[in-house]
Amino acid sequence: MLEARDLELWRGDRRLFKGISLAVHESELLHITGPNGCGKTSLLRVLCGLTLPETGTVTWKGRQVARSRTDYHSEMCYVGHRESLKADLSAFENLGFDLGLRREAGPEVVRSVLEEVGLARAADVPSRSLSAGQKRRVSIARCLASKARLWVLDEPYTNLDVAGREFVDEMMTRHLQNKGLVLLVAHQSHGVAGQTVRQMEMA
Amino acid sequence: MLEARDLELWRGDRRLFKGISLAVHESELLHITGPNGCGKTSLLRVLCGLTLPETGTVTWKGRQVARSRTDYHSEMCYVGHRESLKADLSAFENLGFDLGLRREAGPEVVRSVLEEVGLARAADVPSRSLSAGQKRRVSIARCLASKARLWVLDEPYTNLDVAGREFVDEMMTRHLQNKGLVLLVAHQSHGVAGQTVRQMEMA
Amino acid sequence: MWTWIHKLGSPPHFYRIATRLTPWFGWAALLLIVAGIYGGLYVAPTDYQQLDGFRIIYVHVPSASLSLFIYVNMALAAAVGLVWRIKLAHAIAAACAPIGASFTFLALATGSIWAKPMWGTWWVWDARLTSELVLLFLYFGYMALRAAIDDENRADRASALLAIIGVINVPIIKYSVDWWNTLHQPATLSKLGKPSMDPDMLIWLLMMLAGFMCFFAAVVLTRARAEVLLRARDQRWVRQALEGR
Amino acid sequence: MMDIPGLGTAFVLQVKRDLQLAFRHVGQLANPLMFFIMVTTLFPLALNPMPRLLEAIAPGVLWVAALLASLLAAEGLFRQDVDDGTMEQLALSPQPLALMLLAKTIAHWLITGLPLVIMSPVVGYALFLPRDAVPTTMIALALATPILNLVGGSMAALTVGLRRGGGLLSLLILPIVMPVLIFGARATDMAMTGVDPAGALYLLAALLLLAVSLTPFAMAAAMRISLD
Amino acid sequence: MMDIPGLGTAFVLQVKRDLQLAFRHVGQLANPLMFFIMVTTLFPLALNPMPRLLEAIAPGVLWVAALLASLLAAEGLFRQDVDDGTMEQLALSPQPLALMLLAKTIAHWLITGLPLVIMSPVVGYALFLPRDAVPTTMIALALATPILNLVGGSMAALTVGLRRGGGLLSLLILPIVMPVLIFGARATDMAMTGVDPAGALYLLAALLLLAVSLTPFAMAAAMRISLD
Ligand code: HEM
Ligand SMILES: Nc1ncnc2c1ncn2[C@@H]1O[C@H](COP(=O)(O)OP(=O)(O)OP(=O)(O)O)[C@@H](O)[C@H]1O
Ligand SMILES: Nc1ncnc2c1ncn2[C@@H]1O[C@H](COP(=O)(O)OP(=O)(O)OP(=O)(O)O)[C@@H](O)[C@H]1O
Ligand SMILES: [Mg+2]
Ligand SMILES: [Mg+2]
Repeated sequence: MLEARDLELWRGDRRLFKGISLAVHESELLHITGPNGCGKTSLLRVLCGLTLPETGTVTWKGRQVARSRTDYHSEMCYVGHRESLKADLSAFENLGFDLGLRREAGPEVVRSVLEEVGLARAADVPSRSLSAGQKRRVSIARCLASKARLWVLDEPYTNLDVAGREFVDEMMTRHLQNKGLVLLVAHQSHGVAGQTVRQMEMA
Repeated sequence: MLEARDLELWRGDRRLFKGISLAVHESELLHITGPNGCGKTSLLRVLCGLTLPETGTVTWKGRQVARSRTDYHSEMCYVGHRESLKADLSAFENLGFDLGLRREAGPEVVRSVLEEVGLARAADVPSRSLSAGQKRRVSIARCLASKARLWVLDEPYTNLDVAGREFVDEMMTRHLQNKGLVLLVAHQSHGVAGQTVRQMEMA
Repeated sequence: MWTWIHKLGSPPHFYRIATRLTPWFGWAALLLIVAGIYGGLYVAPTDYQQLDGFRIIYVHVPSASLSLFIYVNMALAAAVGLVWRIKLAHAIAAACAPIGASFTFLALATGSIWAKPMWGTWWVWDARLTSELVLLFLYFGYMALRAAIDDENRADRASALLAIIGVINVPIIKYSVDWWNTLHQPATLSKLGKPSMDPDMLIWLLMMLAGFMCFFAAVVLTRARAEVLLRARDQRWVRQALEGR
Repeated sequence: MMDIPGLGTAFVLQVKRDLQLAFRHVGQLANPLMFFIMVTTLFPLALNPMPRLLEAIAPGVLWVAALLASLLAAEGLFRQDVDDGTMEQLALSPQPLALMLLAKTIAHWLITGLPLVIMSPVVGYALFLPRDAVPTTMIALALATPILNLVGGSMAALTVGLRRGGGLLSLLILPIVMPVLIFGARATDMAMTGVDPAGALYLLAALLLLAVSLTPFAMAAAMRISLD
Repeated sequence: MMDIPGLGTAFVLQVKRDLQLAFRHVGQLANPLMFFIMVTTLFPLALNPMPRLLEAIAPGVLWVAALLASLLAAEGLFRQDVDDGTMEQLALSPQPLALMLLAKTIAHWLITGLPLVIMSPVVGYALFLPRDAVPTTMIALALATPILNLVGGSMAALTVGLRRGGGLLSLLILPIVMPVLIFGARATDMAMTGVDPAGALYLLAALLLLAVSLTPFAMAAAMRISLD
């Protein structure tokens, strides 16, 4: 479903990568690894449509992503290094807004997702006061609640405790079972089993 | 050398912890663990002197930290969740400034430390363009170069690749051998061996 | 002295003393103000120049004085709270602010009302008027800062610092008339301030002043009591104190 | 393709969230208003407070204050959203970015511009602005402040990425904003002198229409470049 | 206890770094200056540009513009450092925080205040300020702008923990800064009317001394509270 062909990207006068092609299909997880600064995050941003590559194309269901942004973005959810939270709003309010742009979901949906990621108690604290791991959990809740087909996760395990990491694994497993697609960047190995899991090493 | 007695801290109307006492001596590493949001970061900030506890005292070499800030801070280095980098300055410039406040160190010292943490190539890129792991490495370089006796590390492994995590372990081992003290918060287990390593679990 | 401060600094003790003192101040305020108003309005002789218009002085001057007096009190309490980390002092400072703001407003309002017949306009950009307005802003700033910080501890310390910095402005406000006069247009106030006041007028003014002070004491103690209760809401003595009533 | 909420829903949601954020900080809410009041109270302080003089400069002070207040507020319109990463998520949402940025700007006007408009009679009074000029001034301000916000927003969207071009761009908007100022002040002036100010007001209205229909796309395009 | 670099070294280092940062953004550098120029050029535009009127309001405009420019700049004085975490590290450095914040404020003055002082003759010329008043105005501005920055810095340190405490900030700064404005404008006024302005200037100098010696500690205390 998601396909990239022959991507090349420059940053300053450095070529980050060249000739990268990849494809992710239904119920597949692609785990991208590589040393710090090799360009994993930059690649994900190209795949999301945030960054324009020097050359190459990204297609979703056969249509160029740059051409059909709305369709693509309605089926994709990106969790980046940053948490993308309004510090003055609570987790509940933040998530409510993000979801509101994506699907009709009442407040009870938001509550229950927050509960699921273990934020029942901290849901109404302004997110500036949340701990690092709690903030990460909000990002993950956003992904979980989005009902997006494609998840693009940049180091989702960051700052999570053991239970949190297990939750992410479990959540990805479920997503794959529901015909979802996952693009995962993580330095640690993940805990998703199955033959639909592939790995890609960047230099 | 570092001793805390009977610390209590409130946030909003929630009591984060109470009656926490701990001591770290020469060549010791104290590894603090606990679930997300249990108050580890908050505890570290109290120990650093950034946050005033509700009750309790922190002493360094027998003197109250709040009373002898300069002495304490000249021997302590804190690596927090945030990277504390000026986005417009390069790693070299950032580190140069931070070191300049702590000890007389020429630019060649700064260069060599950056090289040691694997940033030789990225030393002159504005830090806004650095990758997440590279930013983390700058923080670690700051600690390494500070010649501080006490290291307070809040999840130093975050975003680091395998080589980076090994480097941190090795660096802590060396620090302990040099009679240093380490306070470590990390969800993962660390790779420092020896009997001087203790663990503390927060609820 | 020390033990006394510390004893008074303990919330339950303060609460008990304040509860006992409040009614005294309250009744004293009522008596003095009623007497002052009566004296000011009916007994005091009519001013030969301003006729009866001058009688607003009995509200205007005490409230203007109180507006400054309360600020100084607030800053002192804040300083004590900041230096010795006494929460009660912070509670008192916090209790002062709205009262001070009210008196400042009252001084502004009565001044304006007085200004209309005297100067033919409600408002003039004169030093004293402007600096009184600035005092109102100072109070507002203090209250806004408190309101803007969720964490009580931090709100206490931050607003205390602000109150202390703001004290610098008090002498400026107080002596603005003199300073400004030397610099600029002769103040309209000096004409009115006909220094040597008739003792028959003065006594009622002083009575009003004392009444306002007692009123302030009563209100600030009441507010501080509420504040103390609120802050210690989960402690045992609060429950006892409330049940005892 | 999923069923996503309609444009209207998204628009309202965005406006509501920004208002909510503003109301969370009474400070922010009061910001431009405070600024406006400050400018107008400081002036008499710094000048000889003669009513005749104040009256003569009242329209100037009012308009310059309004202009500065809106422009300065615009400067930070998107900065925080970009810094905390929420703008990234907005750009990745299935809603058109132009619409969302327009919504943000309108929320911003409700917070910063509308209070100016509402307060203007009071400020005018303090500066001895003739009473006849007040209604015209209010209408003119109500038309002009959104233009200022929209233009400022486009600038903000660009500068937020081009970290180096800030000053240059504020230089660029000056010529764009000047006609607004001139027509606005002219309208007040005309009303003061008893001339019919309709012409100046129509011109302002036309400028507003132009701004509303063009700037959202400029903002969105600039923002995507900035996020790259 | 380790040998740490002396106070002077640290001070210079901090000033140098802040200047370096500012020069990295030429835009940011030009901002307050731009603002100042904008205020003073927009005024004649919004008014009937009669030299007599302009001359009468010139000192007021100059001073209000200077005050607003420093005030608005104060807003961002520490915000970024707190947001990106460098302030935390500064508070944990072995150098006294009061000194470092003073250094930051001075760097800030060099970037925002000094250009105002240097530009003031030009602006004064544009507003038909009598030539005799120019030197006095420059001296007064040179004395007043650092005070404005120092006071603004203290208040900024207090409010920096509150995201977007902007309006609050001006509410806090205004009352404390008012005397500076009054004495400054008075000095210009005196020079214009041929009175010796020495008294007002001495007063400004005294205020500056007071501010330099007290505000750093207030700033440091406020910052520690904000970081808590
Ligand atoms: C809004 C307008 C006014 C304001 C804000 C104002 C403010 C003040 C202030 C701050 C004081 C000083 C109190 C003290 O030193 O403890 C004062 C005193 C006084 N005011 Fe006013 N005033 C206003 C209008 C007037 C008017 C119109 C009059 C009379 C025509 C007046 C008569 C006096 C007198 C007689 C005193 C006491 C003399 C002195 O202690 O200086 N005031 N006022
Ligand atoms: N202007 C520039 N000049 C030179 N190099 C640049 C420039 N901008 C970015 N880079 C480099 O581009 C790379 C971006 O890496 P990216 O963030 O994609 O890495 P990553 O694989 O996600 O790393 P991490 O594992 O640390 O998250 C970094 O190595 C950075 O140094
Ligand atoms: N105003 C408040 N009201 C209620 N709870 C608060 C408030 N401010 C902070 N907290 C809570 O305090 C805790 C702070 O946790 P801290 O950052 O110390 O956690 P941590 O142990 O470092 O977690 P992590 O492993 O995720 O980094 C969080 O649980 C947060 O929800
Ligand atoms: Mg990355
Ligand atoms: Mg933490």
